[in-house]
Amino acid sequence: MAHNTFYNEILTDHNMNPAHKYELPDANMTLEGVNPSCGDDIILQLKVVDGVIEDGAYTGDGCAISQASADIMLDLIIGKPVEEAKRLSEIFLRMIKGKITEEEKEELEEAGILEDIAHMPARVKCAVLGWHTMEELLAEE
Amino acid sequence: MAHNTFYNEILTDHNMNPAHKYELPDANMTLEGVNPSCGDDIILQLKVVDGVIEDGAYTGDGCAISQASADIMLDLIIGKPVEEAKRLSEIFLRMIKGKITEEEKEELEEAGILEDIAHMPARVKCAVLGWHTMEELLAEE
Amino acid sequence: MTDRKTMDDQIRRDFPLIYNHPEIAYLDNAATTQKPQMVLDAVRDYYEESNANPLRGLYDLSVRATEVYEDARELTRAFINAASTEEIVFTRNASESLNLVAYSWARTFLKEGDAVLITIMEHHSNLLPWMQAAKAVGAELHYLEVDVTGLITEEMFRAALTENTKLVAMTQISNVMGVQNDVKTFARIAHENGAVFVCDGAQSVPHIPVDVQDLDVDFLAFSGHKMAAPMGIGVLYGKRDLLDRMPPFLYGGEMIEYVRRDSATYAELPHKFEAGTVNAGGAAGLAAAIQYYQTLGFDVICEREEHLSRYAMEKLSAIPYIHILGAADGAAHHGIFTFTIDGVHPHDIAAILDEDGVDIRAGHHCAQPLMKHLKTLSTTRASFAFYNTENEVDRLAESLAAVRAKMGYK
Amino acid sequence: MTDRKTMDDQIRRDFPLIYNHPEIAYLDNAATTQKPQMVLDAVRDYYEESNANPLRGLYDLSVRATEVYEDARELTRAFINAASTEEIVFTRNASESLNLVAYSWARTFLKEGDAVLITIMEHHSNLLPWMQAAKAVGAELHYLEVDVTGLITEEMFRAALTENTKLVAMTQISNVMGVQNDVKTFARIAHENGAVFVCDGAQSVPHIPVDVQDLDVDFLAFSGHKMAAPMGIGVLYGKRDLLDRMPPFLYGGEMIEYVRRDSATYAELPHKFEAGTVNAGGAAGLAAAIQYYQTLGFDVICEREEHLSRYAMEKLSAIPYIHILGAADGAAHHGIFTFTIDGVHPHDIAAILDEDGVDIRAGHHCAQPLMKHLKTLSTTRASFAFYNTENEVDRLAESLAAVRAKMGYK
Ligand SMILES: Cc1ncc(COP(=O)(O)O)c(C=O)c1O
Ligand SMILES: Cc1ncc(COP(=O)(O)O)c(C=O)c1O
Repeated sequence: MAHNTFYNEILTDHNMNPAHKYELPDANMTLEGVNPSCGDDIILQLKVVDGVIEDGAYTGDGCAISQASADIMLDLIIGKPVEEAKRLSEIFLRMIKGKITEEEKEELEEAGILEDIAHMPARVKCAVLGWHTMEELLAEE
Repeated sequence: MAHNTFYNEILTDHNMNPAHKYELPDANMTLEGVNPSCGDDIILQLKVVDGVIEDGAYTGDGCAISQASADIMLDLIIGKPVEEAKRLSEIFLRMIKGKITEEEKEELEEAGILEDIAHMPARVKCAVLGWHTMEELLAEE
Repeated sequence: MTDRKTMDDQIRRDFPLIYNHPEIAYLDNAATTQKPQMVLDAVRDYYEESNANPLRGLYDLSVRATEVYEDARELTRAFINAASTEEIVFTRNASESLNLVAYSWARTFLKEGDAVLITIMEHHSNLLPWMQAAKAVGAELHYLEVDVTGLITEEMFRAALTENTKLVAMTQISNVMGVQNDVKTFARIAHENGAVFVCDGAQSVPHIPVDVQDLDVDFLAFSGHKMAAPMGIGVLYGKRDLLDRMPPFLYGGEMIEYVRRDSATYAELPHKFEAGTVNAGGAAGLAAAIQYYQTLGFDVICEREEHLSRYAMEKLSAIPYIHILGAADGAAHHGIFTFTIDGVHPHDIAAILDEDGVDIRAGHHCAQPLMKHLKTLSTTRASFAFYNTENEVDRLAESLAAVRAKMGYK
Repeated sequence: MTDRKTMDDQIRRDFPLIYNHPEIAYLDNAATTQKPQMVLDAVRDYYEESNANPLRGLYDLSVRATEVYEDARELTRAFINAASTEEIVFTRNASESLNLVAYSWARTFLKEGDAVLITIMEHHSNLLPWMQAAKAVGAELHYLEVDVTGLITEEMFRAALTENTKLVAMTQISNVMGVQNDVKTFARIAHENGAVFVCDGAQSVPHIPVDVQDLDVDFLAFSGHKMAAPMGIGVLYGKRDLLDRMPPFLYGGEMIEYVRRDSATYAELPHKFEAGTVNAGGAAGLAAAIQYYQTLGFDVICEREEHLSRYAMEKLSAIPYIHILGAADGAAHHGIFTFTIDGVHPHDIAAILDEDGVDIRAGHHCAQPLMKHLKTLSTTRASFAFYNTENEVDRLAESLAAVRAKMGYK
């Protein structure tokens, strides 16, 4: 049951040097997501034009998992159509429940490193915070 | 821990054929004693003249132990001075707690058969009902 | 017959107290049951391998403790077929479960002039909480009367409802007469009348399959200790939309979302109703007990208990001077036989039987209004579980047959 | 030093989970403790030799169960030096004990315009029940503020009281800062002010000798599971004259005297407050835990915990970027160290330590108002019991020292 490598370089790097952690001036969609039980907090901003996520960013406070997961998510979905982002998010959330195939995992690219969170139930909420926030935001369309 | 002989002849006889279970027409003291938890109920009547218990009787409902104990008590105390009855009652109540000498037990005569009630905590209240009622009654003097 | 005896032996071997004490015929199962080895092992195993404060810790041991606890909830959900684990609240016992509903639902949603309907056969735990809640809000407490057989017909139930009846609380199986109430029908009628239906499952869940969705009751309360689990763990099932609208009952750690100086918001179901450190050890024991029940199966449990009931009715009713409360049909008793013997006080009966190693209960069985209604102060009760045997019924009957002679009757 | 190590080994051998899992450094003792063999044995022994429904049965087994249960009460009484067993109520946990007082005492005796004084360092379980009770009766909830060391002086306490203060609820030891409040002095002052004093002993009873008569508190609440006993059993001590005047809290079996259709009278103390089937198995475990404490002795327990506290303070404060809440003096912490590390979220700290087998807690520690007051959202807490060792402190310190590097700091 050792998860010796959970805080690996990809994760810590996204946390320490996030690519998308700033305010997005030309965002046209914004939503705050909060984990009441642990205080994680993310404000997700997207710029969606003609059904495509042209840009995205986030600000917030929280553990490395919640912050890095949001950053990794933005890496994955920026430039993709909304429908594709929703599809990937669905795969990601299924991964957390331990129910995806190897091919699906590959589609998630770096987000695949969060697979083992399934063994850390207390952290699942952290890992999915950004993704749930995005789903809610895109559902608003 | 077998108390095989607890319902012995002395006990059952006092229960089935009580010597003192009736209403005492010339009683000058009457008190009802009740065990709320099991419903035992005794109305004790005494005729006390010049500090001597000249006569006594009881009526009531309850288990064999409560009824026989009252009958045995009256056998013991009728004809005795109030102070002597109080003294015997004190010995009886101490016996139930398992703290008397052999000589003291002999003073209690038949009441000594209730000694083993100490091993049946749920029945202690039944055994002492009559005695407590008498103590209260005599304390009123 | 050999089959039954073999099964007897197999089952009894699972229960250390019973197996190691053949001198005892334990027939007070409606009060509490004995515990199988696997339940005791599960509790011990929890403390030796997984103990930590569940729900909050981020470390492995706390995760394991949480799993044990939440797995027990899922097993419990499946056992009574609740729609969701959010509807399963762990409490200390059935009494606390019923108090939770009385404090949180009844005191919030009942108003002056409303009526609460209970039956005269209720256990004090399904009576006093409603009496007090009714008093607190100015509602009335109505009793549905029963005759000596304990049967409640649809007609009787309809007649007892009024347009003001907003809550009905009823036991599924009486702890005195063993009679089973047609909870499914009564819940439907109560709902048509706009009332919430609380089912006291303390005596039913351990003995018959209970499906809360099929019965469509709004709340169901039961205790682990009456079904082979340890003491200190009980269950409240509640329909999610009702639980959702109810305020918390006990306040403290684990049941909150945000706490500010002057206000607070509360955790999601079911945690909203579980204040303070939970009883994960007890839940582990309850889970094992449910697994024990599932392995044995209600087919077997019901068959055995029904057989014992018929057999006991046959043996007991042959004893002179005995009067058994409730139905004449043994199978209708669900293992519960409450009786009196002419001329012998129930306490003396129990004490004399104790001298023979036969453990039965005497008193008011926490149902004083019923006792009064049936015009008796106190009675004696033998109650069977699936691990009891014909031989124990025989011992009971023999002991009882001798009671009057021992008391000096000729 | 060899003496200490020998003692370490002796003690740890008593705790199966600890002894069988040397890979785990269990440092979340303020949340719940591990259980010694003799406690697990006592629970099992109860179920294998004495299990029945206590208090009512007339047969031997029920008498034995009653003895186990009431002996536990007597041991508990002696442990906190209560005047009488009537003052010892068994509950599920400290939270329930506090809710009992809040429902039964506070909602009965507090009036509009009265004030309840608590401190900002209270655990949610000693905060929310008062917040709700105050709201229900229209009383005010006042907070006594503390600075970062957590110290409450007599002056501060006097200043926080008003003539309307009718109830003071205070923890004896903070579960966040480990600071000990001078409950004896504050109880005296509260009494002079005409207020009732409720002491939350959840973190003190397991760690220091507590004498309720010496402290002269009116109520004391604590949990078995934080002092080596099983989960599911807690204690409320209350002064007899207060308990006597309080209405019951939970209603049901075992807590009554007479029940009539529309009214009831209640059993004597302490049974009046123990509705439904009691947790005799849990009480057996608590009794064994108390005996374990008594055999080891508070001399040894306090010496060991104080030693660990000093040692931990020395090791932890040497780590760069760490900030420890509360006093600078290790001994003032009673084994509780709550801290932050710059740039690393507490949840990540706990998760990284878990990877090293070091079990600590992260979060708000059920004290959100205190966290806010101290201007932090969430912190990390290591908490020691007498069975912890220097070696475990070393493991904690080493793990913590590596956290920032693991998170990518250079
Ligand atoms: C100071 C304090 N009070 C009360 C409690 C509540 O104890 P329990 O969760 O056992 O009810 C705790 C434990 O978490 C505590 O630390
Ligand atoms: C019908 C019924 N309801 C409720 C209860 C209360 O159960 P507990 O004492 O476990 O709370 C009992 C058990 O005595 C019972 O028989």
